[in-house]
Amino acid sequence: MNLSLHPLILLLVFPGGLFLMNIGLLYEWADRKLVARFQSRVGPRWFQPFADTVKLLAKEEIIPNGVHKFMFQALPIIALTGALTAALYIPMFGFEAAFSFEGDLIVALYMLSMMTLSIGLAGANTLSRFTIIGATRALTQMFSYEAPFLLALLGPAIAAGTWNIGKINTFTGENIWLILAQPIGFIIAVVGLMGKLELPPFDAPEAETEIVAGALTEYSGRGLALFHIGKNVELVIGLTLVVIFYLGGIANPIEFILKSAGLFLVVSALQSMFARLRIDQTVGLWWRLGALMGLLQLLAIIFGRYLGEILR
Amino acid sequence: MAIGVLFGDLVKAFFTKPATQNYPFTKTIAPERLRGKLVYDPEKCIGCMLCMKDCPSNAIELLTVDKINKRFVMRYHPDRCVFCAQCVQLCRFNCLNMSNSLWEMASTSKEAFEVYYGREEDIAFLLERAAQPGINEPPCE
Amino acid sequence: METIKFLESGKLILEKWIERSQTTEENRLDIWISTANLKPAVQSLVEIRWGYLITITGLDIPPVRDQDNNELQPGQLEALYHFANDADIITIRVKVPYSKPQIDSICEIIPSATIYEREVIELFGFDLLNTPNTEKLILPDSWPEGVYPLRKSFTNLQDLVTSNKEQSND
Amino acid sequence: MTEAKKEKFIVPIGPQHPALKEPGNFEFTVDGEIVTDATVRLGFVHRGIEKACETRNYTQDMYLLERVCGICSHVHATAFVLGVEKLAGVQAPPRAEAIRVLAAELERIHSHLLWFGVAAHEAGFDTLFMYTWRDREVVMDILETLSGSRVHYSVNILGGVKIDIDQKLSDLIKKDMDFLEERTEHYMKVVTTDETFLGRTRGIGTLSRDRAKLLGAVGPTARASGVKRDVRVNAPYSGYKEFPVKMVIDQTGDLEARFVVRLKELYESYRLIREILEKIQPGEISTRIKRKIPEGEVISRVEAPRGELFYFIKSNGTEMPDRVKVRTPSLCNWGTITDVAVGHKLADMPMLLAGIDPCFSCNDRMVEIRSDSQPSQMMNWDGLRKYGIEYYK
Repeated sequence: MNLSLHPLILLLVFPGGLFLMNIGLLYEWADRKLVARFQSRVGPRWFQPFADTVKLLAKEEIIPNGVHKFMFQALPIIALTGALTAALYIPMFGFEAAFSFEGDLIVALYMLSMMTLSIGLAGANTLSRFTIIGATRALTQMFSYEAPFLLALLGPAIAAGTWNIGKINTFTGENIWLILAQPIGFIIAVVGLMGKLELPPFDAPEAETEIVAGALTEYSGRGLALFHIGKNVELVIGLTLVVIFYLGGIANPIEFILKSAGLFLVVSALQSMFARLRIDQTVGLWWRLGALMGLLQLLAIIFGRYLGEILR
Repeated sequence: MAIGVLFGDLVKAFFTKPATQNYPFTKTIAPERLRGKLVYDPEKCIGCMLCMKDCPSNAIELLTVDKINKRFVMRYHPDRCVFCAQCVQLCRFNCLNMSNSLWEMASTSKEAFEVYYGREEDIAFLLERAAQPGINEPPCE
Repeated sequence: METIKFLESGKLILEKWIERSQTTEENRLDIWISTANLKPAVQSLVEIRWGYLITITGLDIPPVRDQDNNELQPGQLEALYHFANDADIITIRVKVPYSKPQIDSICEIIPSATIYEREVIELFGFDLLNTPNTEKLILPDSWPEGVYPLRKSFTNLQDLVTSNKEQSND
Repeated sequence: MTEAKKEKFIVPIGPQHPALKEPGNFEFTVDGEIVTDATVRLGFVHRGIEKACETRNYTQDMYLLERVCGICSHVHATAFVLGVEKLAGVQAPPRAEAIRVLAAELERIHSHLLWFGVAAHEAGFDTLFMYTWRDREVVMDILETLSGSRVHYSVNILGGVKIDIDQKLSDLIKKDMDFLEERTEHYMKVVTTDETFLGRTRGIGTLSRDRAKLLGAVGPTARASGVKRDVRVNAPYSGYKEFPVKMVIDQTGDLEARFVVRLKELYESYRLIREILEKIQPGEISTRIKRKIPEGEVISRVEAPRGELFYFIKSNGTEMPDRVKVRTPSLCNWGTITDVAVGHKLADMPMLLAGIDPCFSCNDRMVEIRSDSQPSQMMNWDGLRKYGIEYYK
């Protein structure tokens, strides 16, 4: 499918801006509901995240003493725009990406990292102890998760022989699901995504029982709402990326919904199955296991391709 | 050594009814023995005042209308009550009981937390007397 | 059987300091000793590992006055150190007057006693010599000096604050 | 290096903090993630109960003391009642003693399950937390059907108990005990085998036997370190003389051992409850007791879910006690936290705090109001109430 819409609409309404924010909130609801059902609870009703966001947006934004005011207000916006921009390069919902060029995978991933970076800066900006520890942890976690996640996404890219997300989508749609060909890559991608989004059990940077809300402790009102929306958007993008790369791509909206739902079920089950890892455990686990396995996988792929070429 | 020991529970929980409920819409039935709102029967009371004396939270006030004819009015404050049922235990004439009906205590006004028990004419008499200026009924303190 | 054994052994150790002793229940022994002997007595109990310190209880014995408000007996504070060994409890009791409520701290011997010592300092106004920490444990930091809530004379802080103000105004 | 580097970096936990369900203040000095020093500050919920006891009669005191703690309410009342009965020279009938033990053990089950959930939550294991609390509802429902209240059962009266059990209730309880036992076995498996959970508990906060003894630890905290302290076994009281319990001991002393000890104690409680229901004798459930209690002093010790609960009651021959001293078990265990915390990671602190099952049950309704314009002023309850009414007028 190829829709030709005005770039401004692409940017502000669909698939960027409004639509993405709403679908993000819907994803949050789905996440909370699924986790609740796994925990034998009823869970929130569908409009809860919307209501939360509206409430937060309507509330007063308190700027604590001793912060850099401009940074404090700009960081949530940067985080959100980063996430939204990344969405433009990704074929959302079965439609083609709004923009694409050779190598947009790298740009998208870079944009996704803006979020964590902003959270880290936001935490370091305030004077509270909790935020500073949260920021340190968030940045530590970013450094340990970015690499394996990237490696995991590189696998399919190398297999497809392109850095263009749209082309990878077509490639995975035509071939067998890469989850079968590169199971390790899939696991690393999912877990890496959870670590990236600070979902449990990798939520040490915002562990409420230790450091209240981590880097975002001092945020309230609009800033907090924007961060939340940004995170939800990132959840949408992350899941879509994994679906595109490992679950046979998305050719139409139905396929998108079904595959994302299936992946979502796995992610929320993983969220509710483990105890929170300490930051040193998370980092250790990833550098020792994740990165190594990612590299092995990559080597195997390269070797396989090489072998294929020789045979051909 | 294992990982994800809870997996079985997760699957089970996902396919069974949730353990929690949508509270204001669905309610559980209170058990028979629940210690709820205090109920007073003025016909049996002889006015020994033991309930008032031993109440740990001063939730009971027994007001005498006519001591000889044993006519008493009880002013009960559910907001102070700790629902210990000591008064029920103490009362030898069984005129105090705890019902299992009231178990949600929230009200926007203070009136709900001042309950009068007794014969209607006695209550009316007492309230009238309290309304008159000059003669002050013992305050709620 | 064993009860008697433990109590006896405890009594034997503390023998030389006992001023008065009393057994109210079969597994309880109360002994009164002088303030100076408290530390060695506790030391000797700990040395042979006779049980553990349960807590320190403070007691207020208000002054006895006659009709003309003359003090017949000055006000006293009593500290009770409860030690338990299985079912047996030895209580070492020390009495001090209001005017000089000084007791040696036993934190050197039993470090965990600090929390109990801080409690009696705050609530009764004991003066524990050489106790490692005298920061407020329970009461607010701005609690008025010299007001000890668990003494019998304390009734209400509001009254006390107002009466103090009146006094200072005079 | 610089001055700033040398400056202490203190992370306060509390008085209001998501890790603590009740107010308490802990200050951890950290170096990176490693804790180098720890201090405790209590008293945020000091309600002056010891003082208040002196102006109420014994019956009122019993209910007041029951409200020292919302989790272990029954043991407080039991300790007080046993002490008063000893002073008055009254012995509660055997059936009453058995029902007291029954309520105490049911309370232990609910308290341990509650703790288990909270500890799981501190470890970021919310699913386990939800499951344990779901199963805890079973025992809460029993307590509600049995006594009429979920939290303050008020089973005791001076000289006996208020409630009786019949065949129907007894069958219900037995059925539920079977269910809970099965669940506990499952949780035991989770606690001892789940890798992620063990990562947070094994070898963390190890308290050696000698240290535990010296610091005066009590209850499961002490027993997990191999210290044989259990009032139910050492000095059996009330119905425990007739229905003895076995002491559960573990030698390791780390957080995992505390989990294991508490879960094993649950088995012991299930067994004891079944035994009581089987063997309980018919008879009276209360005796009369005089309103005026003879002069004297008494010590009453009871094993609360968290450890040894100590009561010292002094009577002066009137209707009101002269002095009531309460020493709650959590107070003894604070020392172990500040001792053990050093050298651990900040992330372990909530788990360590939860490990002793803290319960902030202390004294006065006193509020300190601080504002920039006015000097700080103290308010008592009446003053505060007036202030509140004025403020919202």
